[in-house]
Amino acid sequence: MTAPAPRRPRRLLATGAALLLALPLTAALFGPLLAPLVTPADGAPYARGGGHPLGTDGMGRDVLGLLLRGGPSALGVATGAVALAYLLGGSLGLAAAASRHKAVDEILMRPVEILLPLPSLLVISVVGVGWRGQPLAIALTVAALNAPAVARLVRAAALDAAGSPVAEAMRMQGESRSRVLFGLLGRAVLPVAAADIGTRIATAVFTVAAANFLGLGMEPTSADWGVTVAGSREALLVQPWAVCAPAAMLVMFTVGLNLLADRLLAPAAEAGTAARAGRALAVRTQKAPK
Amino acid sequence: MLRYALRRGLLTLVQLAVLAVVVFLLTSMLPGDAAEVAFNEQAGAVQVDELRARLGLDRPLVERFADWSGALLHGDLGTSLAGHRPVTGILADSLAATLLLAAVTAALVVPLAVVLGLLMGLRAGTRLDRALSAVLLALTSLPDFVLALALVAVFSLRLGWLPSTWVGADSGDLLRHPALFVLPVAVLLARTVCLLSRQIRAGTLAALSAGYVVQARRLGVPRGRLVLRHVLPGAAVPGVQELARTGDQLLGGVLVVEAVFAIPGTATALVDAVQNRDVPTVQALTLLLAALALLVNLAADLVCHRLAPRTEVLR
Amino acid sequence: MSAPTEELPGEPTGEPAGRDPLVEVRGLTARAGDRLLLDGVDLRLAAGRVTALVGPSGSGKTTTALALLGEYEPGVRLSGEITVAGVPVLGSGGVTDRAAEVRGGTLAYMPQHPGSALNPARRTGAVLTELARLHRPEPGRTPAESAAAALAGAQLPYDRGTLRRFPHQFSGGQRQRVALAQVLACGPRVLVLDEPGTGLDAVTRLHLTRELTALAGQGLALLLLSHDHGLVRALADRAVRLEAGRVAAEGSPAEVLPRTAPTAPRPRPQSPPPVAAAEGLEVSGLHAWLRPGGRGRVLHDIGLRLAPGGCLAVAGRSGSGKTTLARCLAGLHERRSGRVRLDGVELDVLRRRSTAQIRRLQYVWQEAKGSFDPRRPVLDQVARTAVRLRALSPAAARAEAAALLDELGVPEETARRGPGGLSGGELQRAAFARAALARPRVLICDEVTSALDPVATARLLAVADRLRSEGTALLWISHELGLVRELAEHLMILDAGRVAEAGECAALLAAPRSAVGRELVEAAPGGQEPAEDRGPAAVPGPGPRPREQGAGRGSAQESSQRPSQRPHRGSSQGSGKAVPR
Amino acid sequence: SADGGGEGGGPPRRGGILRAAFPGFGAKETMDPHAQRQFVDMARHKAVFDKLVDLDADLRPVPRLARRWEPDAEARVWRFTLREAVFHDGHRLEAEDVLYSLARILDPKAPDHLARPSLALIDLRRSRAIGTRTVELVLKAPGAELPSLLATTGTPVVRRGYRDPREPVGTGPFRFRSFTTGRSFTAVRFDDHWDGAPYLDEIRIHSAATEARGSAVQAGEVDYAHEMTPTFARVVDGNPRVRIVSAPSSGAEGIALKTDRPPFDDPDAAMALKLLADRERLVEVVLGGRGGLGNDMYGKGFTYYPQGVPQRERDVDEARRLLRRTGLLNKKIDFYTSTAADGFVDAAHLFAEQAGEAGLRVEVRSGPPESYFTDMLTKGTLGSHRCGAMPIPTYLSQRLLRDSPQNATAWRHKDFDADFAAAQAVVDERDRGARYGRLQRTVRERGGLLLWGHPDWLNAVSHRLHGVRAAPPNTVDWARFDKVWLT
Ligand SMILES: Nc1ncnc2c1ncn2[C@@H]1O[C@H](COP(=O)(O)OP(=O)(O)OP(=O)(O)O)[C@@H](O)[C@H]1O
Ligand SMILES: Nc1ncnc2c1ncn2[C@@H]1O[C@H](COP(=O)(O)OP(=O)(O)OP(=O)(O)O)[C@@H](O)[C@H]1O
Ligand SMILES: [Mg+2]
Ligand SMILES: [Mg+2]
Repeated sequence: MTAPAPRRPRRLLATGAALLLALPLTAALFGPLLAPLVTPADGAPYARGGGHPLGTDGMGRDVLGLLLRGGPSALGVATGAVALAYLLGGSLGLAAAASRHKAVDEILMRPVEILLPLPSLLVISVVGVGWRGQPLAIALTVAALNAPAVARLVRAAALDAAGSPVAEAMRMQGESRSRVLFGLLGRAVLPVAAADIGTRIATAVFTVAAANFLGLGMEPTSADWGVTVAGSREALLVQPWAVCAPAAMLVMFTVGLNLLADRLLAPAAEAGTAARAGRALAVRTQKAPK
Repeated sequence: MLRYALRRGLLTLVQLAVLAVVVFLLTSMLPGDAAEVAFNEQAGAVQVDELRARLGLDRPLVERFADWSGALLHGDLGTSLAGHRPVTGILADSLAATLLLAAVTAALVVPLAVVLGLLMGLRAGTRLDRALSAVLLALTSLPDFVLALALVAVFSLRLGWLPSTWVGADSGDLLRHPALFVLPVAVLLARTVCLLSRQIRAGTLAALSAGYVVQARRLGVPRGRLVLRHVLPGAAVPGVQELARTGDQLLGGVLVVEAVFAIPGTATALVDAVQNRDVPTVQALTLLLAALALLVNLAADLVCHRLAPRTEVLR
Repeated sequence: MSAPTEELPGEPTGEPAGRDPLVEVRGLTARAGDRLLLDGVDLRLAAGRVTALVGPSGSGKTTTALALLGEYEPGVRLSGEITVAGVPVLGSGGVTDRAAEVRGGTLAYMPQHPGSALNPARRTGAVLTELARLHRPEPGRTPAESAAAALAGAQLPYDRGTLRRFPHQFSGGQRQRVALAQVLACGPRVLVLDEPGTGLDAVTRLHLTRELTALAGQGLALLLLSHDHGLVRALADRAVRLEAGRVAAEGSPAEVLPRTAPTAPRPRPQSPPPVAAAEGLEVSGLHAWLRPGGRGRVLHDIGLRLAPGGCLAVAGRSGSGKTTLARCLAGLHERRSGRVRLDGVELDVLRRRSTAQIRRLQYVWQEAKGSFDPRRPVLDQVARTAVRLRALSPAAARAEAAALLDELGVPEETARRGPGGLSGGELQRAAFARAALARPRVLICDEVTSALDPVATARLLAVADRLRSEGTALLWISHELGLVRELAEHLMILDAGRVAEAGECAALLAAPRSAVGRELVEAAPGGQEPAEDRGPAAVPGPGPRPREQGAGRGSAQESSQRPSQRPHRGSSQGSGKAVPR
Repeated sequence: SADGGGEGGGPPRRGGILRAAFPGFGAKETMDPHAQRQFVDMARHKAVFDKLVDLDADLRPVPRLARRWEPDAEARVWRFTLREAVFHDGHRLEAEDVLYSLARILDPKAPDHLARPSLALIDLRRSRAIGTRTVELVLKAPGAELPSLLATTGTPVVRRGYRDPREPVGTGPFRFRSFTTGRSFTAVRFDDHWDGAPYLDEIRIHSAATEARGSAVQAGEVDYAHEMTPTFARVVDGNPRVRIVSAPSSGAEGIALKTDRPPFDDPDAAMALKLLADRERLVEVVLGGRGGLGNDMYGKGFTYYPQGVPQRERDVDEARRLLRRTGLLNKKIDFYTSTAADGFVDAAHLFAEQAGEAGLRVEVRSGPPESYFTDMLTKGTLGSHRCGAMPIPTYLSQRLLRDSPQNATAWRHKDFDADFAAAQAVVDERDRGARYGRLQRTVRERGGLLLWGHPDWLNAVSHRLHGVRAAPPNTVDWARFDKVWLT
C-alpha cells in the first residue's frame, strides 16, 4: 500500500480528534495548577462578565476557575469507572465466552445478569449514602453498575470468535488461555468496545452528576464539570456559559476520544476511498504489517 | 431453540427471586425509614415512633421480608408505606405513561439506529460518517436535562410548536395528542440511538470484511439486499446486546424526561418510593422493571443465538 | 439456462474464431506493492467452452479469476482490459462502474475457500432461493425449483436437512458443494470455479465432472482453476498455464499439460525401528455425536491403531465423518466417548491435555484459511507452535518456521504477510507447517494437499516422509487414492460414521470389499484417464491422481525428473533452494 | 413581571378553568385533609375545605368558619361561633361537625395527623357543642394561642362521619371532582360557598417537578406555578406572559448552633459566628437577592416580631476577638448539611468561606436529605436550618422548648419554658406580644439561632390570571383560588 491519498484525511482526522481531546485533557491536567484550590465565591450569582471571562455560577464563583479545577474528577471518576468496568466485566465476558463448558458460562454470567436489571439509581443511592462524597466509592459503584452490561457485550462479541477454528488452532498450538482470551478474542471485541467505551464514559459522567442531584455522590458545590452543568442547568438561558463551558469540555472529550478510537481501531480510510471510487461495498482490509 | 427459551425463562424466575432479596436488602440499608422520612421537618420522635409501629417497621427485617414475599405469592404486592394505598394502584397509575413512552421510543430507536449505524458503517471514513459520529457522540455527551431544557426552550417556548409538558394532559387519551410525545421521545432517543448505532457501525465494519459478504457481493446480490440480509445480521449482534442494556439507560433518561415534562411515570414513582423509603413500592417497581429488563435480555439472547448459530457448536 | 442462443456451443477445440468471446482479457497486470502478481495475461472464454487455468500454487490463478469480476484482494492493483459479455469490467481507468452488472448473473465465481464464503447465520435454502430469485426470474420456474436444480448440480440432495442447515453444520466437502450450488443458483453465462474438486471424494467428483460438462454443453463458458490435471483433462477444451503471473503455455490440455512418463515408485521411508506394542496411537470404541445427550451421532465405534512412523490413511465419501474423527483425536470435538491412547497415555479433550500431550498430537485443518487469524502475519502464527510447544525463543522459532515454510515452497517474504496475502496453496502449506513445527508423535493431516500442485505436493510429502523417519505417525485424510496408495501402509474407509473396511492399503485398494470402497476406487480419476497420466505406481484399475512432474515448470527436460530429485525453485518467487532429501 | 398584586386585568370575570402546578410528592400525596403535609395537598384541600380559623399575611388569626371567638380570662375555655355554611352535599355546618373534625385530628390511632401534637391541649371530653352554632373548647392548660393553633396545617373542618378520603366533602369554594395521587386534582365551582361563589368554573391542580413547572407556565400550559426559584425569576424577567408574585418574608433561613455542647454552650462562641456571617452576601447568593436580612429572630414581618432591635452587622474583628477568647480561633468545626432544601449546601459553603476570613475553619459535610431534619436534631454542632411561615409563638413552642420536637439548637432552659408557659396564659395580646419579644431577644443574644435571611416566596403567574395575592404559605391568601379570575 503505497498510495498516500487515503492516509491524509485519516491523519487529518486523527489530528482533529487529538485537538478536541487536547483542550479538556490539558484543562484537567494543568488546570488545577493554575486555579486556586477553592474558587472564591466573590461575584454575583450567574453574572456575566464583570472580571469573570466566563461569568459566574449560582454561588458567584468564577466559571473559568471552576472549569480549571473540575477536570480531574469529571474525567477521572468516569474514565476510571469505565476502565474498571471493562477490567471486571470484560474479563468476565471473555472468560464466559471462552469457556467450553456451558456450566462455567452460566456460573459466570447469571449473577451478572441478576445485577443487570438493578436500577442504577437504587444502587447509587445506597452506596452514595454509605460513602457520601468519596470519589473512589462513586467510581467503584459506577464501575459495578456498568460491569454487567460490559460483560454481556464482550461475551456476545467474543462468542463467535471463541468458537472459530482460529481459536481452536491457537489452542492446538498450546497457546495460554490468556493469550487466546486477550489476544484473539480481545481483538474481536476491540471494535465493539471502542464503539462502546466513549458513550459509556459520557453516561458515567452524568450518572455521577445525577447522583449529586439525589444528594449523593460529590458535593453539589464541587467544581466537577458534570456537577457544574447539572447545578447550573436552570440558568441555561440566564448565564449560558455556566452550563455550556463545562458541557463543551465533556463533549469535546468524549467526541475526541471516540473519534480517535474509531481511527486507531478501524483503519477504515481505505473503505472510504473505495466507497468514493464507486465500489458498491467496500472491503475492509487487514493491512499487512509494515 | 424452544428448550433454550424455556430454560432461560425458568432461570429468569430464579433471577427475579434473587433480585427481590437484593432489592429488599438494599432499600433497608438506606438510612432512615418510611416513618422518619414521612415526618421530616415536621414532627417529633414520638409521632415517628407511633407511625413506625403502625407501619410495622419496628419488626425485624426477616419477618417483614417473609410477610412481603408470602403476600407476593398470593399476588398481593402490599400497601405503600407512604400513601397507605395498595402498591398495585401506584403501579397502575405510573405504568401507563412510562410504558407508552418506552413503547414509542423503542419503536423508533431500532429503525433509527439501524439506519444510522449502517450508514456510518458503509461510509466509514467518509465525511458523512465522521459528521454523523461526531453529532451523535456530542448528543450522548450532553446530559439529558440540558438537551431537554434546550429543546423545550427552542420548540415550545420560542417557536411554540410543541407542548412543553404533559401537565394537564388527560392520561386517558394521550395517544390522541401525538405532539406530546415529540420532545420527550426525542430526548430519550438521543442517547440510545447513539449507543446502538455506534455498535451497529462497528458490527457493520466487521461484517463488511467477512468473506461471506464479499462472496455475496461477488454473486451480484444488490446493495440494499446485501446490506439488509448479509451485513446486518452479523452487525446486529453487539447492537442487540446493547439494546438489552438500554432498559436501564432508558430508566435513567426517563427519570429526567419525566421530571422535565411532568410525566407521571414509573421512574418518578421509583425515585419517590426510594426517597420515601417505601419498601413495598420500591420492591414492586424494581421487580417489575427488572422483569421487563430480563425479558428484553432473554429476547436479546434468543436473537443473538439465532444470529450467531455457530456458537451453538461450542455449547 | 439463460445463455443466449447466438452463443451456443461451437466446436469443442480450437480458437473461437470469428465470434465474440464471452470474456475477453487483454494485458491483465496485477501488482501488489512492487511485486508483479500478473504480467500481461491474455485470456478469452467462449460460450460452450471449458477453459482451464492451470499453474503452480501462487502463480496468479485466483488473482486472474477475481479480476474478471473487477475484484482484487486488498492491496492489489489491476491494469489491463477485461470485457465480460460486452460489459467493460476493467479499462484504462481501472475497474469500471459497470463491473457490478456482470457479477452473479453473467459471471459467477466460486471462491477457493468456500468455507469462509458462506454466511454463518443464514440457512442454505434461504440463500439459494434468494440468489435464484435475483438472477433467474424464469417464467414457469419458482426460485425454489431453481435452487433445487442448483443443489442437484452441486451433488447435494434437495431436502429439508440440507436446506435448513447452517454452513457450519456441513462437512468440508459439503460446504464446498454448497458454495458451488450458490454459484449455480445464479444461472450465470460464465462460470469461474476456483478449485472445484477440493474436498470431493472420487464419486462426487465424477458426478461433478459430468454435471459441468453438461453445463458447458448448454452454452456456458467455464473457467476452471485447478491444479487437478485429471479434472482438467476430463473437462477442458483449452488450457492456459500461468507461471509466475505470466501465460506460459496455451492450447489443448494435451499440449499444455505435459505428458509424463510413469516414474519409479517413491522410496518408502525406511520402516521405523520395531516398537513396543504400547507405543503409537490407539483408539477404541470411539463414538461421537453433535448435540447434547448423545443425539445426532456421527461416529460409531471407531477403532484404529497407528504405530510410530506409520501412516494410516482415512478415506470415505464426503460427509462420512473423517474430519469428525480427526477432531475427536485432536480433542477438539468434545462430544465423544471411547478411548484414545497415545504411547499408552489416555488422551482427554484438548483443554485437559498437558502441553506435552498437545505437542505430541497435532492436527492440520481441512480449511486452512479459516484457521488463521486474519490480523497477524502467517509466519508469526506458524512460529508460535515452536515457541509454545517446544519452548523455543521467538527468534529461533521464526527462523525454524521460515526454514520449514521455505522447504515447503513458501518463501519467508510471502509468509510475512497476513493470511489475506497468501494464495490458497500457500496457506495450506503454512497450516501444515504450523502443526509439523511441533514435531509431534502423531500428525493428523485433513486433506492437506487438496489445493496443492504436484510440485508443492511433492515438497510437502518430502517433509512428511522426513517426519515419519523421525518417528512421527501420520493420520492422512484424503480423497486422492493415488496419493494414499503411495503414502500409507494402512487404509481405513469410513462410511456414514462407521468403519466400512480397513486393512493394508495396497491390498484394500486392489480389491475393496465394501460397497463404498468399490465405488470410490472405481470412480477415482485414474479410471477414465490415459495410462501415461497415471501416478507413479502402475497399478491396474483406478490409478492415483496424476502427478505430472514439473507441472509448474515449462521445460520438458525438467519434467522428466522426479520432483524430489530435481533442483527446484519456489513456485512463484523462486527461492532457489533445493528440496531437501 | 411586576411583583405583588399591582396588576391590571380589569373587573373580575366569571368562568374559565385554572390550571396550577405545584411540586409533586408522588405516593405521599393525599386527599385526607388531616394528613396533609405537602403544599400541593394543602392547596387542594384549601379548595375543598375550610378551616375554623386561618392566618393572614402577618400570621395573625383571621376568622373563617368561626365567625368569632372569645376565651375566658385564663385562656382555658374558648367559645367559637360558627358561620352559616353549607357542605357540598347540602348539609349545613354545625358544631358537631367541628367536634367531629377535632376528634378525628386527635385520633390516637392516626399518627400521621400532623396537627395532633399542637392541638393535644384541647380536652375533647370536656369540650362540647352549645346549640348548633357554638363550640366550646376546653383546654388542659392555658392557651392564648388556640386560634392560631387551629389555623395550622392539618386542621380543615370535615363533615360529620367523614371517613373515606377519596370522597372529600367540605365547605370550601370548590366541589371535589377527581384526584389522581401524585398527578392531578380537579374541582368545580361550589356556588353556595359562604364567602361567595368563586369566579372560576373549575380548577386543576397538577403535580410537576421544578423544570416542568417552569416551562409549563412559560408556555402557558398552566397559569399558576408554585414555588419558583430566584433563577427562574431571572429567566422570566421581561417576559410579558409570566410575572412573579413574590411574598416577602415567608419564613427564615439560617444556621443552627447546638447550644448544649461545646463550643456553643458558650454564648460568646455563638455570638462570634453571628457576627462573622455576611448576611447581605448570603441573601444575595443563596436567595438570589430575593429576601430580607435576618436579625437572628424568627418571624420578621409577622405579628409579635419585636420592633426596634437593631440589625446585626458583620463585625469580623469582634468575631475574631470572641473566637480567640473562646479558643476557637483557627480551630476546625464541622457543618452538617444536606440537599434537603435548596440553598442549604450553598449557604454552608458560603458561610464556611466567611468564617475562614475570621479565622475559623468550617468543614462542610452532607448527610442524606430524606432524613436530614431528624438527623440534624442530634448530629453535629452546626447545621442548616430553615423554617416556613408560622406564627411566632408556634415557632417558639416547636423549636425552642425543652420538649419541642424540632429543637435544632438544643436550646433547653427551664426558665425560658416557664416564661413561655406564662405568656400562654396571658389573654392580653400586647402583653403577650411583649413577653414573646423578650423571649426572642434572649435567644438572639444567647441562643444558637443564626438566622441570616428571610426568603421571599416566589410564585409564577401567567398574564391571564388576576387577583393573585402575595402571601406566604400557610396563610389564608396563599394558594387561594376562589378570588382569582382568568381573562
Ligand atoms: N496482498 C498481496 N500482496 C502481495 N502478494 C500477494 C497479495 N495477495 C496475493 N499475493 C501473492 O500473489 C500470488 C498469486 O496468488 P493467487 O492467489 O492468485 O495464486 P493461485 O495461483 O490462486 O495459487 P493457489 O493455487 O495456491 O491458490 C501468490 O504468490 C500470493 O502470495
Ligand atoms: N453441527 C452439525 N450439525 C449437523 N450436522 C453436522 C454438523 N457438523 C457435521 N455434521 C455432519 O456430520 C457428518 C460428518 O462430518 P465430517 O466433517 O466429519 O465429514 P468429512 O468426512 O470430513 O467430510 P468431507 O470429506 O466433506 O470433509 C457430515 O454429514 C456433516 O454434514
Ligand atoms: Mg488460488
Ligand atoms: Mg472433512
